[in-house]
Amino acid sequence: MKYSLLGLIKGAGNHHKDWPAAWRQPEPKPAYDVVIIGGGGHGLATAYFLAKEHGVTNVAVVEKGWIGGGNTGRNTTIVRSNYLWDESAHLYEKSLKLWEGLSQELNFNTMFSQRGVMNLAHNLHDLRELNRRVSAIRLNGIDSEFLTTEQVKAFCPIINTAPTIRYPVLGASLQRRGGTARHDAVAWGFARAADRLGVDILQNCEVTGIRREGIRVTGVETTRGFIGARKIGSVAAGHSSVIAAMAGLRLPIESHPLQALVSEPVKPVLDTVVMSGAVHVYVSQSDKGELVIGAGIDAYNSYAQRGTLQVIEEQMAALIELFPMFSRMRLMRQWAGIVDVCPDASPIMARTPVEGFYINCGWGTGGFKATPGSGWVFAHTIAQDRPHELNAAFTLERFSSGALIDEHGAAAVAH
Amino acid sequence: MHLIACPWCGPRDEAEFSYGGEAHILRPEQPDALDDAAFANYLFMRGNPKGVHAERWVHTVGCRRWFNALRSTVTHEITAIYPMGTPRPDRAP
Amino acid sequence: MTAQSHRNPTGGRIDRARTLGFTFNGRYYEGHPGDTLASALLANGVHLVGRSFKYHRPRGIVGSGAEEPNALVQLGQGALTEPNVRATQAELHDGLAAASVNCWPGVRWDIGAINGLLGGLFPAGFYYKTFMWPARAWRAYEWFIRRAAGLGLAPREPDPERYDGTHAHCDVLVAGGGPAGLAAALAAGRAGGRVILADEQAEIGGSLLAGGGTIDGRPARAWLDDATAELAGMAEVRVLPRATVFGYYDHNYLGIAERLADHLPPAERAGRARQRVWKVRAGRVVLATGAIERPLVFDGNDRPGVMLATAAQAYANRWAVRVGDRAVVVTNNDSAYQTALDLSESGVAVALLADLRAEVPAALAQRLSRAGIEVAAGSAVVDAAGGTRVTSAEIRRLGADGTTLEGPARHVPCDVIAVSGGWSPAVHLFSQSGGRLRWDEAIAGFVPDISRQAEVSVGAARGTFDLAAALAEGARAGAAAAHAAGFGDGTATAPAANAREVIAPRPVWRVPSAGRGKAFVDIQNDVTAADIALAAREGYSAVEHLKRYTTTGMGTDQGKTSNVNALAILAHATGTAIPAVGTTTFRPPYTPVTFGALAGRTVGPLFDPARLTAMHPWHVQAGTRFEDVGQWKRPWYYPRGSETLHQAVARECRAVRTSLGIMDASTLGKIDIQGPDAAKLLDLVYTNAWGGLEVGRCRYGLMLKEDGMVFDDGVTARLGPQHFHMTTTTGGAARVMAWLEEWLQTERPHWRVYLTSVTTQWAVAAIAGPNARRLMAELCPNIALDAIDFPFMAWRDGTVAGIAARVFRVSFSGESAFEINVPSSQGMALWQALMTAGAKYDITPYGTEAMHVLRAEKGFVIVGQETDGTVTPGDLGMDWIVGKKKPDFVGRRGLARADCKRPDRKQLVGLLPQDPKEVLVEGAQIMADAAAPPPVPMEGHVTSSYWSATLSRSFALALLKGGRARHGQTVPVHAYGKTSWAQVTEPIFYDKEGEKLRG
Amino acid sequence: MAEIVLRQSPLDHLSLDARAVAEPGPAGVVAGERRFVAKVNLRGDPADEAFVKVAKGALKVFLPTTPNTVDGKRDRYALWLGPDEWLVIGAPGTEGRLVADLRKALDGIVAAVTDVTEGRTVIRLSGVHARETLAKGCGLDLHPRAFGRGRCAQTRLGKANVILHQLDDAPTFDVYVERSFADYLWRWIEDGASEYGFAIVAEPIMAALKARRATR
Ligand SMILES: Cc1cc2nc3c(=O)[nH]c(=O)nc-3n(C[C@H](O)[C@H](O)[C@H](O)COP(=O)(O)OP(=O)(O)OC[C@H]3O[C@@H](n4cnc5c(N)ncnc54)[C@H](O)[C@@H]3O)c2cc1C
Ligand SMILES: NC(=O)c1ccc[n+]([C@@H]2O[C@H](COP(=O)([O-])OP(=O)(O)OC[C@H]3O[C@@H](n4cnc5c(N)ncnc54)[C@H](O)[C@@H]3O)[C@@H](O)[C@H]2O)c1
Ligand SMILES: Cc1cc2nc3c(=O)[nH]c(=O)nc-3n(C[C@H](O)[C@H](O)[C@H](O)COP(=O)(O)O)c2cc1C
Ligand SMILES: [Zn+2]
Repeated sequence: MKYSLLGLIKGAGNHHKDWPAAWRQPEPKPAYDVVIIGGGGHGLATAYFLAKEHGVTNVAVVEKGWIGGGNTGRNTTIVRSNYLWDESAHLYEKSLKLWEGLSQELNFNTMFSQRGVMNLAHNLHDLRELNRRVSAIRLNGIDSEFLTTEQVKAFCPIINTAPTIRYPVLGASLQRRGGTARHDAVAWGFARAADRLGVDILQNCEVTGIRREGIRVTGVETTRGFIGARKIGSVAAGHSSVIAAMAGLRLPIESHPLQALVSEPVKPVLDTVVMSGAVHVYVSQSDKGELVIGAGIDAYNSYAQRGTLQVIEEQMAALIELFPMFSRMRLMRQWAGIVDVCPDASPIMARTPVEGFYINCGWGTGGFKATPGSGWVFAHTIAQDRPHELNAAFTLERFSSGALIDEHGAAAVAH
Repeated sequence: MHLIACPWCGPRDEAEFSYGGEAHILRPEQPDALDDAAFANYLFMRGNPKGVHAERWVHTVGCRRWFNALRSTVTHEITAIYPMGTPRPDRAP
Repeated sequence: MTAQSHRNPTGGRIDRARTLGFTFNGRYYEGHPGDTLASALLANGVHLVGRSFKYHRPRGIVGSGAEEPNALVQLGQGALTEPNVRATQAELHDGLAAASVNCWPGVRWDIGAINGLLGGLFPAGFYYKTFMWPARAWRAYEWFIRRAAGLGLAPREPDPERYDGTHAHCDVLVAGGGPAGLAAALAAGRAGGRVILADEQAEIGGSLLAGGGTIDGRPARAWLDDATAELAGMAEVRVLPRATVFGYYDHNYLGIAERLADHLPPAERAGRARQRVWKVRAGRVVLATGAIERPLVFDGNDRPGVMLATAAQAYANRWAVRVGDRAVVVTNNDSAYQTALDLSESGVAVALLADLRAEVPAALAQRLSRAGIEVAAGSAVVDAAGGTRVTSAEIRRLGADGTTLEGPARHVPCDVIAVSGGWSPAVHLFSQSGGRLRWDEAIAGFVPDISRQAEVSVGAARGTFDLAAALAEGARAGAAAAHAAGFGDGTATAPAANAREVIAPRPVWRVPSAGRGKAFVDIQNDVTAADIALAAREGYSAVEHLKRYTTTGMGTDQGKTSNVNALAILAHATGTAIPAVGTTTFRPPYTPVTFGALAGRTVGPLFDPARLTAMHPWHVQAGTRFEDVGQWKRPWYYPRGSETLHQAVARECRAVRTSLGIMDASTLGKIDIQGPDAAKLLDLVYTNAWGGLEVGRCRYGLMLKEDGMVFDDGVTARLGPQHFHMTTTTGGAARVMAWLEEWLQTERPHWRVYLTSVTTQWAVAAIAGPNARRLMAELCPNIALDAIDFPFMAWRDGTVAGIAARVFRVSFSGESAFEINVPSSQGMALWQALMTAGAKYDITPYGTEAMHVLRAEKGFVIVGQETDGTVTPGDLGMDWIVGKKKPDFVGRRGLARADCKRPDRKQLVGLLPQDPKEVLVEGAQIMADAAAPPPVPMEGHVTSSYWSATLSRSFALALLKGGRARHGQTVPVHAYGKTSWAQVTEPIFYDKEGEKLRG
Repeated sequence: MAEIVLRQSPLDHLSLDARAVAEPGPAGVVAGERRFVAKVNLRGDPADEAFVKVAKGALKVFLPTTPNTVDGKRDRYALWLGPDEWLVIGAPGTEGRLVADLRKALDGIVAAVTDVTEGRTVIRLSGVHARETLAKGCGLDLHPRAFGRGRCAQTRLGKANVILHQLDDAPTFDVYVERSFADYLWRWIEDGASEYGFAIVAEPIMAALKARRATR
């Protein structure tokens, strides 16, 4: 049943009794052409595009818990494509273009809100880096602007741009096409659309092993039994190393907690996304009214989705430095996700030495924005058994050759 | 805020320490002898286990000594602290 | 002049001797010390306090404490305003001003109520199904949606109040100061342990404050007074009222938010911190956080006047407030019987108690009937009628399985419906600690099961509702916790108390509907039972999906009263058992915590240290503009009069090139390296060879990461055969120190080398320019200064202006230069002496900007500006510094990887803009083809770009693909819509032979 | 031209002396700067008998081997910083001698002697609320059962790395801080202590107060 205002009006007449399940809850089949491990946004998008773009519909997405319960369901929802290196810029821009029509494509309102993403510069080094990025991004055909301090103030009046603060705002870059989206809706929308195309979404189905014959995969062991597959795509974010180990691979990945928090909901007060590296905070306001605030990763490896107090304290200090008026707002909830961090802060979407085993991981702290794009190129990679040109550089081999795609943003070093 | 028992200074807040990643990754005696893949294995590839992790810490703000720890990446419980250069206490030698 | 129409003349824990005036929605009311805003409003007969989130339905006060889902107000005005405060937790003070949130124009007449009429259009998740056409219109829809959502208003001014934070340690932390917590604290305290007892309320006592009962044969409240007095007398016990334990983190680390001044009128808060966050490391934790009563889910259960039974009871007993004139009590368990009696005693006519259970407890029923209260067994309230206040309750008999209704409807007029749907132990902190829960059928609630940290739950928090048992549990836990820390023998005696009847609830999660009303589950977020059923139908049947799809439990109360009802209704809808549905994850904070309190004093001037050099006061006096480099404040340039940056820098550069400049170079990192293996360490971490460096000389070194990428650089001097002095970049000092220490301790533990940071031991003034040596000659009698005795890249000890100094002949400017290191305390004296003596050469202080220009003219790179973690020495044209014959150094193998050997890597070049007046934008990109449409292929970028006063033209450094082979080419450089052309050159523009700096 | 003051401490610009009081009265916390205290960093192997013996001979002070303790006399003592690292403290102006004596004595022994007098300054903090003031920014357990007289620790205070040394049960603490952070830390302490009543005392008074307390 198509979602529409008309449908809602009809539903109002009969207590909304007729809305069908958004996706089926099927029993696992003995085998599929492709098994996708991980029912996050990336996995579900991969399945959707496999079916839609490549006609591969005999696909299962196996999810150990509930779909969207990983990082897809716990991120700060920032979407942008203002990346430095060509490889990244083209990939994220493809993704951003997909975002721009996603609600209609999926017939599910993902609330993609292009309210702009602003990155603040607080010292001369920041400013240089910012110029470098903006210049590169614009030449790549992606929108990006430089804002002076006064323009920052005009665009977002509640930021403290006083020159007297510890790290004054010296300028900013702005990508107006960037913004936020309703994270859960992305998972659900892809799930529903994939389901319509015949994809089986298997929840509460944890992959516990990968079966191989020689160097070829033959299927996955799960808590719901063995499921055969000629091709397996691992899209397990924080758990990528665990899955890879089942296939006998080691990855250049470490899993870290990344924290976020929300305030109590208030009426609209912040109409854009503000990010600051030097003062270390990023914040936006959700449509429901909470301030959504992101932190940095905890230093240690962890699979526990637990928050810590010290990170939140630092976060609040940084927030108040930039927005002194938020001091009397209150923390409503804090949480953590487990992100898979690559040494060069860029993802891996590639074939592996194990035949039929593909990995999509390493999105670290920033892969939500890539959800549609990642699914799109990964579906191509799996279906064609070779990468699309947009993900050709995001290989495992780059760690041997040294052809890294370093998106750390130049480290803050200076004489 | 983990509570980490520095072998010298005793239990201190995690904020006093720096994390050093996976332990027992020995720098090859002759790096030149490795091929690119083997070198990448040393430099980048990590076990990243879900469960007990042998890892390195340094008491940065305190005595500046490095040491190893076994810590669960699931519960964060620290079950052993042991000197650099000694084998994992939970594995047979 | 208002009367507290519903305040009883006696009883309660309020101070009638003082009257406090306050306003709500602009109207003046009065209350007393001891009141909360909620109790004071109710004392004045005010029930209607706000409008609901989605449907804007009139809403009242539901609870009496932290559990309150509904009565949220905007507190205070102007800079002191605070949104979404629970009226039940706001202590009354004189002059308090509160207003309803989320309604316009007012709480009685709210335009948003139209949403209620259109309610059918807005089932759970309706927004996912619409607002998609046309695609571009979303931001317009969103504009309206955002304004409709949200609750209160964010402050618009900086917060004038201060906050504080502190660390604390204890043997036993007791969360919750009810009978169980008090017993625990007493037992642990008596044993001698260090105890912190924190309770979120203004007064310690928990349920004892509102309930009756006897302990040790005396009224419970008398025992409470004794207990608090005894605790106050224990030196090692700290009792914190108004202190919410909000988070239970790993390794027994807990956060407590203490409200220090919120209960005072603003005038009395001056000078005090408003709130303080305690960060507690506890040996053992006793969780005595009590239990939270659940509402019943029936149609119209959100009308003002429908409230939790314990709340009604607490208002009667603790605040001497009659919550209405005529009440109906509805319960599925024993506890509300006492409520009915207490209400009746307080002067509220109790029309009837409806008990969902067919079999009612005989003894209790008898007591009620003696008090003239009818008990309707097997019955429920199925609808509450009314608008801004409930006017009557519809009572029906329940069928045997609880899903049907029987018999005729009875409409009982009332203005209060007190409900008890059973109890949920407050397992929030336990669950945050990582503990596992278990569903307990007997109490129909989740209780703590398996602990993961050193904690124990006691009393109602673990489902022990009997007072005597709660006291005993508390005492046992307190004694055991103290014993574990080495205090006492682990035993304690508990006071005796009168036993209470057991709870024995009959769970009817959704009271059957008699009509078409809305039955609310999450009253704050307007989630109805029908919404939950819809979500289940649509497949959002995982409890976490249910939460996110319907927003159940996502409000400011985090579902304290609603979550269990919701998951039970979900279980019913999906035919699953409640334990299989499970709970959503409990997360900190228990109740919302002020951002300012979490930041504590780390704001404003204390946000981050500004590191200052010994000469800093001089720079300040000179009107210097500073640059932030890491935490350091470095002089950026020294404007004279109205000079711009550009003018000042040109003047500063000219001074250095033509006469004499002086720079504060104190911030460079400095590491003292001693030991027999010191040279080996340098050989390992630097690319070049160090063994042959003579004492008295220094050398430039480049440090790489293992991947071969440049990491830091600096000059290192040999002070003795086994003694070196290393300098690092300003920003890299701590990193390099840690790097060396790591290599020593983890890879080369047998090497005998000692490292000591001496960054701040030395103040450094660098003087540079053709007159530098002349000035030195005047001030420095004991160092031979000619180029042979004191060659470039050498150091000497001596005195400068009478101050013991170590002088380095190094140059980052390309001029003849001396870096004079003196003990920091004499840095200022040195600087002043140099300024005085240098006056004849017009000695000119120069900042980092001029320094950058000067070094760029020489083609010297800055790590972090010419490099970004992806640049090798070869890329910088510095292959000369990479020891080809060294068998190993950190980064050597990395450099040998395929990608590092590509000929078309980006390499450092110079750029001379075609227009010599144009200073290229730093960061501008070099295009492969100026005519190409986007995406334009790019070949590199400008890393440094300046106006050179010396060359009388602009110039730049850049990283350019295959750049070394492209000298002479002209390339297009682009930034911000402007393409400029520049000629590629060697990256050195001044004194190529280096005669000046050596001379 | 301002008069040239030969030696300046990193807190001189705050003119603490001008604000110092002679009698702190009821202040819960009193503080002042101990300027130019001699500080020498000593490294060596405590298992090396020769090193221990020679160091003791040169210093007239035992090098403590119990972590986080201090050994010595009133104006010459050694703080344990690490298993092979000590901070030797002496009266102002003695650092040159100390370094020379140590270097000479340790000639031929693997050890390192580094003058760090100038790298840090010392803020002395005393009074019934000194502990609470420190607790605001220091995660160490400073309770007498856990810390106490004669204990030292390298730790964090606010956002500065410090060495804490407790001198008596008043309690009195010496806080060693890198001089570039001294301005920050002083302000931090003053802000944190303000609620308890805060008084600044000049150095000689600090010593006198300490002596008086000791005799009580
Ligand atoms: C706090 C936080 C803030 C963030 N903010 C942003 C942001 O603002 N912008 C942005 O672009 N990105 C952000 N990110 C990153 C972003 O969330 C992730 O990169 C992205 O969501 C990853 O999507 P995914 O589908 O790959 O992973 P996930 O959504 O994590 O999905 C992986 C799935 O795999 C499942 N799985 C794991 N192991 C198994 C197994 N053995 N069997 C079956 N299933 C398994 C997991 O349960 C999970 O559902 C943030 C992340 C966090 C944690
Ligand atoms: N139906 C019943 O019979 C019933 C139900 C519940 C409670 N009770 C009564 O409660 C008694 C149990 O006493 P108890 O001590 O276990 O509970 P309690 O309710 O008396 O005390 C709990 C205290 O903890 C505080 N608290 C809760 N969470 C907190 C937090 N995170 N931080 C700080 N403080 C927090 C509460 O404000 C309260 O003061 C029983 O003996 C019984 O009399 C009875
Ligand atoms: C963008 C965003 C907004 C959120 N808004 C709310 C909110 O309004 N209320 C709430 O209780 N939680 C909110 N959360 C947090 C979730 O409740 C939850 O904590 C998070 O998804 C992590 O899941 P977990 O806590 O179940 O592990 C939000 C999360 C995100 C990512
Ligand atoms: Zn230590």
